[in-house]
Amino acid sequence: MNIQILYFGQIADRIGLSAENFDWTSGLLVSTLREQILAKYPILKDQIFKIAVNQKIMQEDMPIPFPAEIACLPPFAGG
Amino acid sequence: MNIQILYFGQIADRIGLSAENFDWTSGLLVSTLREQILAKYPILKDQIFKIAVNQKIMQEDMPIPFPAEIACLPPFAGG
Amino acid sequence: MNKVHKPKKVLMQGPIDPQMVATSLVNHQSKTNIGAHALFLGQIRADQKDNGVVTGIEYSAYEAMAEEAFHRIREEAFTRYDLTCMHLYHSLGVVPVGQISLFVFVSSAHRRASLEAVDFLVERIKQDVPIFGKELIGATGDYIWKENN
Amino acid sequence: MNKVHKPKKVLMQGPIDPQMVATSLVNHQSKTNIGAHALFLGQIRADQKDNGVVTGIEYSAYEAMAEEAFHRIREEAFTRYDLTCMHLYHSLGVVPVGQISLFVFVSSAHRRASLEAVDFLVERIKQDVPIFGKELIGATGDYIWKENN
Repeated sequence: MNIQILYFGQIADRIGLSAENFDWTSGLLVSTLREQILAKYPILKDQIFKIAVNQKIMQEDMPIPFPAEIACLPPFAGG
Repeated sequence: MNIQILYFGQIADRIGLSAENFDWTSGLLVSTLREQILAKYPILKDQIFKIAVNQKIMQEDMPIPFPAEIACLPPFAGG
Repeated sequence: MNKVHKPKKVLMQGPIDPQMVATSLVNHQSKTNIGAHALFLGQIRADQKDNGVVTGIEYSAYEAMAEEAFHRIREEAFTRYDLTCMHLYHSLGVVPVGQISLFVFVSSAHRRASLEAVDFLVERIKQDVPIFGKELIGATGDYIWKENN
Repeated sequence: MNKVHKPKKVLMQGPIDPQMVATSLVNHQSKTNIGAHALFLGQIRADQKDNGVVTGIEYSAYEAMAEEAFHRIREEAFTRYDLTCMHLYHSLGVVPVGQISLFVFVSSAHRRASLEAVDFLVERIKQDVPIFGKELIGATGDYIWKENN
Protein backbone atom coordinates (compact mmCIF):
# COMPACT_ATOMS: atom_id res chain seq x y z
CA MET A 1 0.00 0.00 0.00
CA ASN A 2 1.21 3.48 -0.78
CA ILE A 3 1.49 6.56 1.38
CA GLN A 4 2.24 9.97 -0.01
CA ILE A 5 5.25 11.90 1.27
CA LEU A 6 5.45 15.68 0.88
CA TYR A 7 8.81 17.48 0.73
CA PHE A 8 9.23 21.14 1.63
CA GLY A 9 11.78 23.96 1.45
CA GLN A 10 15.39 22.97 1.00
CA ILE A 11 14.50 19.24 1.04
CA ALA A 12 12.25 19.61 -2.01
CA ASP A 13 14.95 21.84 -3.50
CA ARG A 14 17.75 19.31 -2.96
CA ILE A 15 15.94 16.25 -4.27
CA GLY A 16 14.05 18.15 -6.97
CA LEU A 17 10.71 16.71 -5.89
CA SER A 18 7.79 17.96 -3.77
CA ALA A 19 5.82 14.72 -3.36
CA GLU A 20 6.10 11.01 -4.07
CA ASN A 21 4.71 7.67 -2.94
CA PHE A 22 6.41 5.29 -0.50
CA ASP A 23 5.52 1.73 0.34
CA TRP A 24 3.63 1.35 3.62
CA THR A 25 3.55 -1.86 5.67
CA SER A 26 1.86 -2.38 9.02
CA GLY A 27 4.13 -1.27 11.88
CA LEU A 28 6.29 1.04 9.75
CA LEU A 29 8.07 3.35 12.20
CA VAL A 30 8.92 7.01 11.61
CA SER A 31 12.62 6.09 12.09
CA THR A 32 12.41 3.35 9.45
CA LEU A 33 10.77 5.70 6.99
CA ARG A 34 13.52 8.24 7.69
CA GLU A 35 16.16 5.58 6.92
CA GLN A 36 14.40 4.71 3.67
CA ILE A 37 14.29 8.35 2.63
CA LEU A 38 18.00 8.86 3.47
CA ALA A 39 18.91 5.63 1.58
CA LYS A 40 17.06 6.87 -1.48
CA TYR A 41 18.44 10.45 -1.21
CA PRO A 42 22.03 10.42 0.14
CA ILE A 43 22.14 14.16 -0.54
CA LEU A 44 19.92 14.57 2.55
CA LYS A 45 22.43 12.93 4.91
CA ASP A 46 23.39 16.22 6.64
CA GLN A 47 19.90 17.68 6.33
CA ILE A 48 18.07 18.25 9.60
CA PHE A 49 14.37 17.54 9.21
CA LYS A 50 11.29 16.60 11.19
CA ILE A 51 8.69 14.17 9.99
CA ALA A 52 5.05 15.14 10.37
CA VAL A 53 2.30 12.54 10.19
CA ASN A 54 -1.14 13.94 9.52
CA GLN A 55 0.22 17.43 10.30
CA LYS A 56 1.70 16.47 13.65
CA ILE A 57 5.44 16.23 14.34
CA MET A 58 6.06 12.60 15.29
CA GLN A 59 8.58 10.93 17.61
CA GLU A 60 10.93 8.60 15.74
CA ASP A 61 9.69 5.45 17.52
CA MET A 62 6.02 5.92 16.57
CA PRO A 63 4.34 3.70 14.01
CA ILE A 64 2.82 5.36 10.97
CA PRO A 65 -0.92 4.65 10.55
CA PHE A 66 -2.63 4.05 7.22
CA PRO A 67 -3.71 6.18 5.53
CA ALA A 68 -1.47 9.08 6.49
CA GLU A 69 -0.17 12.31 5.05
CA ILE A 70 3.58 12.38 5.65
CA ALA A 71 5.72 15.52 5.41
CA CYS A 72 9.47 16.07 5.63
CA LEU A 73 10.04 19.49 7.21
CA PRO A 74 13.40 21.29 7.21
CA PRO A 75 14.07 23.98 9.88
CA PHE A 76 11.37 26.62 10.01
CA ALA A 77 11.98 30.19 8.87
CA GLY A 78 8.72 31.99 9.56
CA GLY A 79 8.45 35.35 11.23
CA MET B 1 12.46 87.06 47.38
CA ASN B 2 9.77 85.25 45.44
CA ILE B 3 9.75 81.88 43.76
CA GLN B 4 6.99 80.76 41.43
CA ILE B 5 5.13 77.56 42.19
CA LEU B 6 3.25 75.73 39.45
CA TYR B 7 0.25 73.52 40.23
CA PHE B 8 -0.92 70.71 37.97
CA GLY B 9 -3.81 68.32 37.48
CA GLN B 10 -6.07 67.72 40.47
CA ILE B 11 -3.98 70.07 42.66
CA ALA B 12 -4.62 73.02 40.36
CA ASP B 13 -8.22 71.85 40.14
CA ARG B 14 -8.70 71.68 43.94
CA ILE B 15 -7.14 75.02 44.78
CA GLY B 16 -8.40 76.77 41.65
CA LEU B 17 -4.97 78.07 40.74
CA SER B 18 -2.20 77.00 38.37
CA ALA B 19 0.63 79.26 39.57
CA GLU B 20 1.48 81.67 42.37
CA ASN B 21 4.44 83.20 44.17
CA PHE B 22 5.85 81.98 47.49
CA ASP B 23 8.37 83.61 49.73
CA TRP B 24 11.87 82.18 49.43
CA THR B 25 14.52 82.42 52.13
CA SER B 26 17.98 80.90 52.06
CA GLY B 27 17.92 77.29 53.29
CA LEU B 28 14.23 76.73 52.54
CA LEU B 29 13.72 72.94 52.46
CA VAL B 30 11.33 71.08 50.20
CA SER B 31 9.59 69.73 53.31
CA THR B 32 9.14 73.25 54.71
CA LEU B 33 7.68 74.47 51.45
CA ARG B 34 5.32 71.47 51.47
CA GLU B 35 4.15 72.42 54.99
CA GLN B 36 3.56 75.99 53.88
CA ILE B 37 1.50 74.84 50.90
CA LEU B 38 -0.57 72.48 53.08
CA ALA B 39 -1.10 75.23 55.67
CA LYS B 40 -2.36 77.57 52.98
CA TYR B 41 -4.53 74.90 51.27
CA PRO B 42 -5.95 72.45 53.85
CA ILE B 43 -7.98 70.89 51.02
CA LEU B 44 -4.70 69.26 49.90
CA LYS B 45 -4.18 67.41 53.18
CA ASP B 46 -5.00 63.96 51.66
CA GLN B 47 -3.49 64.81 48.31
CA ILE B 48 -0.41 62.82 47.32
CA PHE B 49 2.05 64.99 45.42
CA LYS B 50 5.70 65.25 44.50
CA ILE B 51 7.61 68.50 44.41
CA ALA B 52 9.84 69.16 41.41
CA VAL B 53 12.56 71.81 41.54
CA ASN B 54 13.82 72.92 38.16
CA GLN B 55 12.04 69.94 36.60
CA LYS B 56 13.60 67.35 38.91
CA ILE B 57 11.70 65.49 41.62
CA MET B 58 13.34 66.47 44.91
CA GLN B 59 13.85 64.64 48.20
CA GLU B 60 12.06 66.35 51.09
CA ASP B 61 15.26 67.23 52.96
CA MET B 62 16.86 69.13 50.07
CA PRO B 63 17.19 72.93 50.13
CA ILE B 64 15.57 74.90 47.33
CA PRO B 65 18.00 77.09 45.37
CA PHE B 66 17.23 80.55 44.06
CA PRO B 67 15.99 81.10 41.46
CA ALA B 68 14.00 77.90 40.97
CA GLU B 69 10.94 76.71 39.12
CA ILE B 70 8.86 74.73 41.61
CA ALA B 71 6.06 72.36 40.62
CA CYS B 72 3.52 70.39 42.66
CA LEU B 73 2.83 67.15 40.80
CA PRO B 74 -0.08 64.86 41.65
CA PRO B 75 0.12 61.16 40.58
CA PHE B 76 0.93 60.72 36.89
CA ALA B 77 -1.65 59.41 34.44
CA GLY B 78 0.19 59.23 31.13
CA GLY B 79 0.13 56.27 28.77
CA MET C 1 25.20 53.48 20.79
CA ASN C 2 26.89 56.64 22.01
CA LYS C 3 25.38 58.75 19.32
CA VAL C 4 23.26 61.57 20.77
CA HIS C 5 19.67 61.54 19.60
CA LYS C 6 18.10 64.87 18.79
CA PRO C 7 15.26 65.62 21.21
CA LYS C 8 11.94 65.23 19.40
CA LYS C 9 8.65 66.66 20.55
CA VAL C 10 6.49 63.87 21.95
CA LEU C 11 3.41 65.75 23.17
CA MET C 12 0.80 66.61 20.56
CA GLN C 13 -2.69 68.08 20.72
CA GLY C 14 -5.62 65.68 20.48
CA PRO C 15 -5.89 61.99 19.54
CA ILE C 16 -3.23 60.15 17.56
CA ASP C 17 -4.42 59.31 14.04
CA PRO C 18 -4.05 55.56 13.19
CA GLN C 19 -2.82 56.79 9.81
CA MET C 20 0.35 58.01 11.59
CA VAL C 21 1.16 54.37 12.33
CA ALA C 22 1.00 53.39 8.65
CA THR C 23 3.03 56.47 7.70
CA SER C 24 5.68 55.64 10.31
CA LEU C 25 6.00 52.11 8.92
CA VAL C 26 6.26 53.32 5.32
CA ASN C 27 8.95 55.82 6.39
CA HIS C 28 11.04 52.93 7.76
CA GLN C 29 10.86 50.65 4.73
CA SER C 30 13.94 52.28 3.22
CA LYS C 31 15.97 51.40 6.35
CA THR C 32 17.00 47.95 5.22
CA ASN C 33 18.92 47.13 8.41
CA ILE C 34 15.59 46.93 10.27
CA GLY C 35 14.16 43.45 10.83
CA ALA C 36 11.59 44.12 13.54
CA HIS C 37 9.14 46.81 14.58
CA ALA C 38 7.42 46.62 17.98
CA LEU C 39 4.57 49.04 18.59
CA PHE C 40 2.34 49.92 21.51
CA LEU C 41 -0.79 52.04 21.37
CA GLY C 42 -2.84 53.21 24.32
CA GLN C 43 -6.57 53.56 23.58
CA ILE C 44 -9.21 55.22 25.79
CA ARG C 45 -11.60 52.73 27.42
CA ALA C 46 -15.27 53.38 28.17
CA ASP C 47 -14.83 52.25 31.78
CA GLN C 48 -17.89 52.10 34.02
CA LYS C 49 -17.52 54.39 37.05
CA ASP C 50 -19.88 54.95 39.99
CA ASN C 51 -21.34 58.05 38.38
CA GLY C 52 -21.41 56.95 34.74
CA VAL C 53 -19.33 55.80 31.81
CA VAL C 54 -16.02 57.34 30.75
CA THR C 55 -16.41 59.24 27.47
CA GLY C 56 -12.81 60.42 27.12
CA ILE C 57 -9.70 61.58 28.94
CA GLU C 58 -8.49 65.15 29.03
CA TYR C 59 -4.69 65.16 29.31
CA SER C 60 -2.53 67.98 30.61
CA ALA C 61 1.18 68.01 31.42
CA TYR C 62 4.03 69.91 32.97
CA GLU C 63 5.15 70.15 29.38
CA ALA C 64 8.80 71.15 29.67
CA MET C 65 9.50 68.50 32.32
CA ALA C 66 7.47 65.91 30.42
CA GLU C 67 9.45 66.42 27.20
CA GLU C 68 12.68 66.21 29.18
CA ALA C 69 11.47 62.98 30.85
CA PHE C 70 10.57 61.48 27.46
CA HIS C 71 14.02 62.45 26.20
CA ARG C 72 15.76 60.74 29.14
CA ILE C 73 13.65 57.58 28.80
CA ARG C 74 14.43 57.51 25.09
CA GLU C 75 18.18 57.84 25.65
CA GLU C 76 18.09 55.13 28.30
CA ALA C 77 16.29 52.76 25.92
CA PHE C 78 18.89 53.42 23.21
CA THR C 79 21.62 52.59 25.75
CA ARG C 80 19.96 49.42 27.04
CA TYR C 81 18.75 47.91 23.76
CA ASP C 82 20.31 47.64 20.32
CA LEU C 83 17.76 49.77 18.47
CA THR C 84 17.65 51.37 15.06
CA CYS C 85 14.82 53.89 15.59
CA MET C 86 12.41 55.04 18.24
CA HIS C 87 9.39 57.33 18.02
CA LEU C 88 7.13 58.38 20.90
CA TYR C 89 3.89 60.35 20.75
CA HIS C 90 1.51 61.27 23.57
CA SER C 91 -1.71 63.26 23.39
CA LEU C 92 -2.63 66.42 25.24
CA GLY C 93 -6.18 67.75 25.48
CA VAL C 94 -9.30 65.64 25.07
CA VAL C 95 -9.00 62.14 23.63
CA PRO C 96 -12.44 60.54 23.22
CA VAL C 97 -13.16 56.88 24.00
CA GLY C 98 -11.83 54.52 21.30
CA GLN C 99 -9.18 57.02 20.24
CA ILE C 100 -5.42 56.65 20.73
CA SER C 101 -3.43 58.71 23.27
CA LEU C 102 -0.02 56.97 23.25
CA PHE C 103 2.04 55.61 20.37
CA VAL C 104 5.38 53.92 21.02
CA PHE C 105 7.28 52.75 17.93
CA VAL C 106 10.61 50.89 18.16
CA SER C 107 12.66 49.33 15.38
CA SER C 108 15.68 47.03 15.56
CA ALA C 109 17.62 44.52 13.49
CA HIS C 110 16.43 41.58 15.61
CA ARG C 111 13.15 40.96 17.36
CA ARG C 112 14.21 40.73 21.03
CA ALA C 113 15.60 44.28 21.21
CA SER C 114 12.43 45.96 19.98
CA LEU C 115 10.08 43.70 21.97
CA GLU C 116 11.97 44.36 25.21
CA ALA C 117 12.39 48.07 24.51
CA VAL C 118 8.70 48.67 23.90
CA ASP C 119 7.87 47.03 27.23
CA PHE C 120 10.51 49.14 29.03
CA LEU C 121 9.28 52.34 27.36
CA VAL C 122 5.60 51.82 28.19
CA GLU C 123 6.33 51.15 31.87
CA ARG C 124 8.69 54.10 32.20
CA ILE C 125 6.36 56.51 30.42
CA LYS C 126 3.58 55.60 32.86
CA GLN C 127 5.90 56.04 35.82
CA ASP C 128 8.20 58.96 35.03
CA VAL C 129 6.38 61.49 32.86
CA PRO C 130 4.36 64.31 34.53
CA ILE C 131 1.18 63.88 32.51
CA PHE C 132 -2.21 64.24 34.20
CA GLY C 133 -5.56 62.90 33.05
CA LYS C 134 -9.18 63.71 33.79
CA GLU C 135 -11.55 60.85 32.99
CA LEU C 136 -14.63 62.58 31.63
CA ILE C 137 -17.85 60.94 32.80
CA GLY C 138 -21.17 60.97 30.96
CA ALA C 139 -22.37 64.19 29.33
CA THR C 140 -22.82 66.26 32.50
CA GLY C 141 -19.28 67.58 32.96
CA ASP C 142 -18.43 65.10 35.75
CA TYR C 143 -14.88 63.80 35.89
CA ILE C 144 -12.43 61.70 37.92
CA TRP C 145 -8.69 62.31 38.08
CA LYS C 146 -6.89 59.22 36.76
CA GLU C 147 -3.84 57.80 38.55
CA ASN C 148 -1.44 55.22 37.14
CA ASN C 149 -0.88 52.19 39.33
CA MET D 1 -11.96 32.80 28.00
CA ASN D 2 -13.48 29.45 26.97
CA LYS D 3 -15.10 30.88 23.89
CA VAL D 4 -13.91 29.13 20.73
CA HIS D 5 -12.33 31.48 18.21
CA LYS D 6 -13.17 30.90 14.57
CA PRO D 7 -10.05 29.85 12.65
CA LYS D 8 -8.88 32.74 10.45
CA LYS D 9 -6.57 32.46 7.48
CA VAL D 10 -3.14 33.80 8.42
CA LEU D 11 -1.10 33.12 5.29
CA MET D 12 -1.42 35.62 2.46
CA GLN D 13 0.38 36.12 -0.86
CA GLY D 14 3.09 38.78 -1.00
CA PRO D 15 4.15 41.55 1.38
CA ILE D 16 1.87 42.96 4.09
CA ASP D 17 0.73 46.50 3.28
CA PRO D 18 1.44 48.99 6.14
CA GLN D 19 -2.02 50.35 5.37
CA MET D 20 -3.43 47.10 6.84
CA VAL D 21 -2.05 48.20 10.21
CA ALA D 22 -3.90 51.51 10.13
CA THR D 23 -7.06 49.75 8.96
CA SER D 24 -6.78 47.20 11.78
CA LEU D 25 -6.47 50.01 14.33
CA VAL D 26 -9.45 51.91 12.91
CA ASN D 27 -11.50 48.69 12.99
CA HIS D 28 -10.84 48.39 16.73
CA GLN D 29 -11.75 51.93 17.74
CA SER D 30 -15.38 50.94 18.22
CA LYS D 31 -14.34 48.27 20.77
CA THR D 32 -14.37 50.54 23.79
CA ASN D 33 -13.24 47.86 26.23
CA ILE D 34 -9.79 47.94 24.59
CA GLY D 35 -7.11 49.98 26.37
CA ALA D 36 -3.95 48.65 24.75
CA HIS D 37 -2.75 47.40 21.38
CA ALA D 38 0.63 45.67 21.06
CA LEU D 39 1.91 45.06 17.54
CA PHE D 40 4.88 43.32 16.02
CA LEU D 41 5.99 43.52 12.41
CA GLY D 42 8.77 41.53 10.78
CA GLN D 43 10.57 43.38 7.98
CA ILE D 44 13.05 41.89 5.46
CA ARG D 45 16.66 42.98 6.08
CA ALA D 46 19.28 43.52 3.36
CA ASP D 47 21.77 41.26 5.18
CA GLN D 48 25.26 40.90 3.73
CA LYS D 49 26.03 37.26 2.85
CA ASP D 50 29.25 35.72 1.48
CA ASN D 51 27.92 35.82 -2.06
CA GLY D 52 26.07 39.16 -1.98
CA VAL D 53 23.29 41.13 -0.35
CA VAL D 54 19.81 39.76 0.45
CA THR D 55 17.21 41.33 -1.84
CA GLY D 56 14.16 39.52 -0.48
CA ILE D 57 12.83 36.31 1.03
CA GLU D 58 10.67 33.84 -0.82
CA TYR D 59 8.37 32.10 1.66
CA SER D 60 6.66 28.75 1.21
CA ALA D 61 4.76 26.66 3.74
CA TYR D 62 3.12 23.35 4.47
CA GLU D 63 0.00 25.44 4.34
CA ALA D 64 -2.60 23.21 5.99
CA MET D 65 -0.30 22.40 8.91
CA ALA D 66 0.85 26.03 9.17
CA GLU D 67 -2.71 27.35 9.43
CA GLU D 68 -3.45 24.69 12.06
CA ALA D 69 -0.30 25.68 13.99
CA PHE D 70 -1.29 29.37 13.88
CA HIS D 71 -4.73 28.40 15.14
CA ARG D 72 -3.30 26.44 18.09
CA ILE D 73 -0.86 29.24 19.02
CA ARG D 74 -3.73 31.72 18.85
CA GLU D 75 -5.95 29.62 21.13
CA GLU D 76 -3.10 29.16 23.59
CA ALA D 77 -2.51 32.92 23.74
CA PHE D 78 -6.21 33.54 24.41
CA THR D 79 -6.02 31.01 27.26
CA ARG D 80 -2.83 32.43 28.79
CA TYR D 81 -3.56 36.17 28.51
CA ASP D 82 -6.68 38.24 29.04
CA LEU D 83 -7.06 39.47 25.47
CA THR D 84 -9.82 41.18 23.56
CA CYS D 85 -8.65 40.58 19.98
CA MET D 86 -5.82 38.95 18.08
CA HIS D 87 -4.92 39.09 14.39
CA LEU D 88 -2.02 37.30 12.71
CA TYR D 89 -0.80 37.63 9.13
CA HIS D 90 2.21 35.99 7.46
CA SER D 91 3.38 36.35 3.87
CA LEU D 92 3.91 33.62 1.29
CA GLY D 93 5.85 34.13 -1.94
CA VAL D 94 8.46 36.84 -2.47
CA VAL D 95 8.75 39.68 0.05
CA PRO D 96 11.38 42.22 -1.05
CA VAL D 97 13.82 43.90 1.35
CA GLY D 98 12.16 46.64 3.44
CA GLN D 99 8.74 45.02 3.09
CA ILE D 100 6.76 43.36 5.88
CA SER D 101 6.27 39.58 6.13
CA LEU D 102 4.73 39.16 9.60
CA PHE D 103 2.08 41.20 11.39
CA VAL D 104 0.99 40.31 14.93
CA PHE D 105 -1.77 42.46 16.41
CA VAL D 106 -3.04 41.97 19.98
CA SER D 107 -5.55 44.05 21.93
CA SER D 108 -6.47 43.94 25.60
CA ALA D 109 -8.07 46.05 28.32
CA HIS D 110 -4.75 46.53 30.14
CA ARG D 111 -1.21 46.88 28.82
CA ARG D 112 0.52 43.87 30.38
CA ALA D 113 -1.69 41.26 28.67
CA SER D 114 -1.08 42.54 25.15
CA LEU D 115 2.64 43.23 25.69
CA GLU D 116 3.22 39.72 27.04
CA ALA D 117 1.01 38.07 24.43
CA VAL D 118 2.79 39.67 21.48
CA ASP D 119 6.12 38.41 22.81
CA PHE D 120 4.72 34.89 23.29
CA LEU D 121 3.16 34.89 19.81
CA VAL D 122 6.29 36.04 17.98
CA GLU D 123 8.46 33.37 19.64
CA ARG D 124 5.94 30.60 19.05
CA ILE D 125 5.35 31.54 15.42
CA LYS D 126 9.11 31.32 14.75
CA GLN D 127 9.32 27.96 16.49
CA ASP D 128 6.13 26.05 15.66
CA VAL D 129 4.91 27.03 12.21
CA PRO D 130 6.15 25.08 9.13
CA ILE D 131 7.11 28.07 7.00
CA PHE D 132 10.25 27.98 4.88
CA GLY D 133 12.23 30.89 3.49
CA LYS D 134 14.75 31.33 0.71
CA GLU D 135 16.93 34.42 1.15
CA LEU D 136 17.37 35.72 -2.39
CA ILE D 137 20.91 37.05 -3.00
CA GLY D 138 21.86 39.70 -5.53
CA ALA D 139 20.32 39.64 -8.98
CA THR D 140 21.81 36.37 -10.20
CA GLY D 141 19.27 33.90 -8.83
CA ASP D 142 21.47 32.81 -5.91
CA TYR D 143 19.78 32.00 -2.63
CA ILE D 144 20.34 30.64 0.88
CA TRP D 145 17.76 28.71 2.87
CA LYS D 146 16.97 30.64 6.06
CA GLU D 147 16.71 28.83 9.42
CA ASN D 148 15.27 30.31 12.61
CA ASN D 149 17.54 30.06 15.63
